[in-house]
Amino acid sequence: MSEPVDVAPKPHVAHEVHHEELGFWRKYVFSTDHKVIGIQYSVTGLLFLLFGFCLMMLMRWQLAYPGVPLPLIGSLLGEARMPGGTMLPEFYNELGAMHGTIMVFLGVVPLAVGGFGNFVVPLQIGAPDMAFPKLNMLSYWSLFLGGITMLGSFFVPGGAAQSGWTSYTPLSVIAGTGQTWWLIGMIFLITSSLLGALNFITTIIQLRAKGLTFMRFPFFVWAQFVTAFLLLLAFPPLEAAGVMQLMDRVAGTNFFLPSGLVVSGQALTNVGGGNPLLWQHLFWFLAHPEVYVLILPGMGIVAEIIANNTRKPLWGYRSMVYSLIFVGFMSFIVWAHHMFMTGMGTTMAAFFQTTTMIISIPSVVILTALIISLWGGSIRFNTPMLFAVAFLPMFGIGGLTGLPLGLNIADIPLHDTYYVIAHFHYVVAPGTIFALMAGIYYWYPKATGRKMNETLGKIHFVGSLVCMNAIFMPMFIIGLAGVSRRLFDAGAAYAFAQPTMHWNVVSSWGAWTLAIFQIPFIFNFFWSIRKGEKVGDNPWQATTIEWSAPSPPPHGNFVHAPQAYRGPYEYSVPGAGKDFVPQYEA
Amino acid sequence: MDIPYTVEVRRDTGLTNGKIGIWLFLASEVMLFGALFASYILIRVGAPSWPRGDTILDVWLATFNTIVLISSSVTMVMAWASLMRHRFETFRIYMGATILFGLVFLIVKYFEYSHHIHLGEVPSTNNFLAIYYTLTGLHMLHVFGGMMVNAYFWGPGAKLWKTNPQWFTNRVEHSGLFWHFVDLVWIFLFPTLYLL
Amino acid sequence: MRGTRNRLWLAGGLVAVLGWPSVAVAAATVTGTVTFAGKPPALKPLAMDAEIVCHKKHGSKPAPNEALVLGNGNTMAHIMVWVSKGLPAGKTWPAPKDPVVLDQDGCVYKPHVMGIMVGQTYRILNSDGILHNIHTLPKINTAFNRGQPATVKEMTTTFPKPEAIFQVKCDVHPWMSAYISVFTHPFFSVTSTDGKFTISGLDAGSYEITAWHEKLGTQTASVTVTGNETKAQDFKFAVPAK
Amino acid sequence: MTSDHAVDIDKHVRVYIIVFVALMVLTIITVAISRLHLSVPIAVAVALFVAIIKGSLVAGYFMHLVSEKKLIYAVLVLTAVFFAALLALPVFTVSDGYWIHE
Repeated sequence: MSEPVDVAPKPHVAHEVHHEELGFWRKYVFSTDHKVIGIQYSVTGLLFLLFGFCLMMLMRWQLAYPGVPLPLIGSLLGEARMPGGTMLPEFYNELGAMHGTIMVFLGVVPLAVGGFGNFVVPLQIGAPDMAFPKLNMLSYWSLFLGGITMLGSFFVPGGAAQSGWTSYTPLSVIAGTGQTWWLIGMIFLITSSLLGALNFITTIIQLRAKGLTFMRFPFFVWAQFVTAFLLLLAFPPLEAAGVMQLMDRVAGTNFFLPSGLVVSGQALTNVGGGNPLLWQHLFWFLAHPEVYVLILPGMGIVAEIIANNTRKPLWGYRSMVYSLIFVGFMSFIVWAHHMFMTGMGTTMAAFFQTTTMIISIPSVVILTALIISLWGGSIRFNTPMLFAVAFLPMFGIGGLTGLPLGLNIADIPLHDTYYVIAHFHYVVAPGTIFALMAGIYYWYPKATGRKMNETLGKIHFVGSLVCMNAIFMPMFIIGLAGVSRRLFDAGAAYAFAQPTMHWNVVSSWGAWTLAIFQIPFIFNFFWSIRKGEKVGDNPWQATTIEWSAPSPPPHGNFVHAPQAYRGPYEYSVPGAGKDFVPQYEA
Repeated sequence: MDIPYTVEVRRDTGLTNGKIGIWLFLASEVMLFGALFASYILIRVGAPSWPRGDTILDVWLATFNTIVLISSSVTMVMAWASLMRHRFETFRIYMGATILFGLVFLIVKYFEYSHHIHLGEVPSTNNFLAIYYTLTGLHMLHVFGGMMVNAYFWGPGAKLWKTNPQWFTNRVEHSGLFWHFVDLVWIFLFPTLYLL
Repeated sequence: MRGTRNRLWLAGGLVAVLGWPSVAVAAATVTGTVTFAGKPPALKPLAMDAEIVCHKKHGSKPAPNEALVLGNGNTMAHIMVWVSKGLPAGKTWPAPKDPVVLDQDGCVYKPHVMGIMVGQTYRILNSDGILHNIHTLPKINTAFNRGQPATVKEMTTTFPKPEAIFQVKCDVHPWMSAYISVFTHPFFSVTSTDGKFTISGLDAGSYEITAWHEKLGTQTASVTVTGNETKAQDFKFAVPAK
Repeated sequence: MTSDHAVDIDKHVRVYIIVFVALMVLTIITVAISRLHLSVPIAVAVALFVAIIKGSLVAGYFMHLVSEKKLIYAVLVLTAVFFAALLALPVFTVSDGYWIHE
C-alpha cells in the first residue's frame, strides 16, 4: 500500500525542500507528519472499502442468482470456493464475515477517524502536528499489519473467518483456522485504534491554538473528540474478549464453550463451563459504541460542509455539542439491545430498550439542527454540499428504521432479518460513506492545492444516490417478509421467501451499477492531483483555522502559529465586510 | 519542528502531553482488565462449584511476589524522587533495583507455571486455571513491558538527563505511573485468584 | 495432500515394477460369507418426511434402516472385511486410479460402508439436486466439512493418512450416515446383501482377517494361504445376549 | 509533578515509606484472614475491601492522585463509570435470563 506516495508527496516537495531534509522513506512511508499519515490512512481505507465492496458484489451475484455459475470471475476463484463458478456456502460465509469486518474496521474507521482525524483535526485546532507523532506512525502501521493479516486469512486452508463479523461463540471457537487469523488481525486493529485515540484526545486538549476554547471548536473536532473516547474505552473489552477466544481456540480453554456441547452428532470432549453469551456482551460493549464511531465523524464532516455552503452559522451549535457528548456517554449502556433474542429477562430487556429510546433523542437533535441549518441559507450546491445534504435523509431513514429494533417486542420478529441489514446499511453506506465522500471533495484542495472536478463529482453523486437506494430499499421489503440474513441462497430453499427473490435481483443490479458510478470518482481522485483546478488556501471561503494554512500545508503546518478570535461559524455576520469572518482573523 | 508541551506544562490544563497520554492509556488498561474481571465474575457465578485458589495455587509464592512487586513500586517512586532531587546516581540505583525486583517476580512466576504444568494443570483443565493463566499471563506481559521501558531509561535513555533533565524526569514519572498500575492490578489479582 | 498423493503414485509404480514376478505368481485369495445368527430384530425405517424431495423419491414404502441389511439366508450387507495383520512390513501398494464414489441419492449415502486407499480420489456426487453437507468425522485425517448446494453435482477429496473406520454425516439431514476406512493396502472388501467378500492378490503367508459391523462390533480370524490357493473364511454376527 | 520543589520532595519520600509499610501490613492481614476460611461472601467482601485500600494507597500516593489535575480526575471518573457498567450489566443480564429459573 505505497499508494499514499502517489497522492500526498508531489505538492509537499515544494514546501519541504527548504525544510528539514528527510529521505524518501522517512518522508512518505515511515513519516511522522500527521498529514502524510492521514493520507496513508485515507488511501488504505479507500482501498479496503473498494475491496470489501468487491466481496459484496460477489455475494450479490449469489443472492440474485442462487446456484447459477458466475461467468468469467467464478472459475478463477478455485474449486474450494466456486467449483465450476457456483458459490459454495462456506465461501459465501467467508465473504459475509470478511465484508463486515473489512468495511467496519479496515474501511470506514481508518478513513473517518484515521484519515480525516489525522489530516484535519490538528489543522483545525491550529496545531503543528499530533501530540505523539511517532505513536501516530506506529498506530498506522499496526493497522496496516492487521489489514495484511485479514487479507492473508483468505489463503489459509479452510479459508477466512466464516462466523460473521460478530464472530459469535461457540460457532467461532470450533470454526477453521481463518478465525484464528481474524482474531490476531483484530488485536492489531484494536491496538492501532487505542494508540490513535489517546493521541487524538491529547492533541485536542493540549495543542489547541491560543484562544480556541472548547466551545469555539468546529463541530468536526468535537465529533472526533467524542469518537476518540469511545474508541479508547470501548475497544479494550473486545481486545480482552479476543484474547479469551484465542485462548479457547489455541490453549483449549472454555471461556465461551458451554458444557455438553454437541457438534454434528458428536459430544465435544472439553470440560465446558463457559458462557457463550459472555462473548456477545463483550463484543457489543465495543460494537455499539463502534456504531457511533462510524457515524459521529460523518456528522462532523456534514456539519462543517453545511455551515460553509449555507453561508450560515450552524443552528443550535451548543445543543448539538451537548447531544454529541450525551450520545457518546449513553452509547456505553445500550449494547444489549443487540441481544434481545438471547433470552434475557423482561427486567433487563426493559432497561436496555429504555436506554436505547433515550439515546435516539440526541441523535435526532443533531439531525434536526443540521436540517434547520439549511433554512434560509443561500445554498451553494457544489459536490461536497450535495453529498452532505444527501446524508441527512439517508441517515434519517437509517436512524428511524432503527427504533423498532430497539424495542424488545418489535425486535424479536425483525431480528436477524434483511430488515436489520437495510437499517444499518442506510446508516453506514449512504450515511457515513456519503459524509466521507463529501469530506474528500471538501478537504482535497487543502491536501493537494487543487480542486476535484465538479462535473465528474456530480455524476458520481447522482449515480451513487440512486444506486444506494436501489440496493437497500428492497432489503426492507425482503426483511419484513421475514427472510433471514446470512442465508447463502437468499432463502431460495424456502417457499415463503419466493415472492421476495426478484427484489434481490434489483438490489444486486443496484450494487453493480454503483460500482460503475465509482469509476468517475477514482479517475477524478488521481487525475485532479496534477490536472485539477489550482486553488488558493481558502477555496470555499471557510472560517475554520485549517484554511489559514498554505495548501498543501508544509511540515509543521502553519507559517505563524494561528490564534482563534471567535466561534467557528461566523458566516454572513451583519455589517461585516465579507460574508464570512474567519476564526483566525483578528 | 518540535511539539509544544512535551516538557513544559500547558498553563490552562497544567499538564504535559505525556502525562495526559499515559493516563489515557491507563484508562484503557483499566477497561482491558475490567473486561477480564467481568468475565471471571460471570463464569464463576455461572459455575456449579468453584475451587478456593489456595487449594490449587501456592499462596506463599504469591505473597512473596506481592511483596516483591510492592517493593519495586517503592523503588520506582524513589527513583523518580531522586531525580527530583537531582541525584542521578541514586536514581540509577533505585531504577536498577526496580528492574531487578521485576525480574525476580518473573522468575518466581516461571517456577509457579512450570510446577503447575508438570502436574498437568494446564489452561484446558478447568475454567479456574483458564482464567488464572489468562489474567496472570497478561499481567506478566505488562510487567515485562514495564521492565523493558525502565531498562531503557536506566541505560541508553538516561542520556536525556544530560541534555534535558526536566523532560527525562517527566518520562521516568510516566513509566513509573505504568509500573504502579501493573502493581495495582496485581494487588487485585492476588486476592481474587489466590485467596478466594 | 496432492503432494503425498503423487509420492504414493511414484512409490506404487516402483513397487509394481520391482515386485512384478512375486505379484504375478502370488495370487492367493480369501473369500467367505457373513451371516446373521438368530432372529433379526425389526428396525424402524428412516423418517425423512422433513426433506420432501427425498420423501417422494422413496415412494410409498419408507427408506429402510441401514444398520442391518440382510439377504435371504440372513446374509449380511455393509460388513467391512480387511487384512489387519501379517502383511509384509515396508511394502507399499499403489492407490488405484479410479475413484471411490459416494452418491447422495434419496437422502441416503450409497454405498453405506466403503474402504478407500490413502491418496485415492474420493468422489462425492449429489443426485438429489438439493443442499447436502458432507461432514467426515475422522480422528487422524482432517475433517472434510463442506456444503454441496443443489447445483454442485460433484466434489472430490482424498485422505492423506490411513485411519480405522469413521463416520460420514450430513449436517442437513441427520439420518444420513455412512462409514469409511482408509487403508495403505488394497486387501479389503465390503459385503453386499449376498454377504460375500473376496480379498485376493495376497502373497503366501498367514494373516489376520477382521470383519466389522457398525453396531455388532468386530470379529477376527487368522488364515494361512500358500501359493495361489483360495481359502474360505466365514463370519457370523449375533446380537449379544443382554 | 513538575510543580514540586526539592523541599516537599523530602516530605513525599517520608510518605512513600509510610505507605510502603502500610501495604506490607495489609498484605499480611489479607493473607492471614484468608487462613480463617470465612464463608465465601464475607471472605470476598473483606479481601476486596483490603485490596481497595491497598489500591487507593498506591494510586493516591505512588501515582500522586491525591494532588492531580482536574482533567485527570475527569478521565478517571468517566472510566470508573464505564468500568462499573462493564462489571455489573453482563452479570445482571445473564442472571436475569429466564432459563435460570427453570
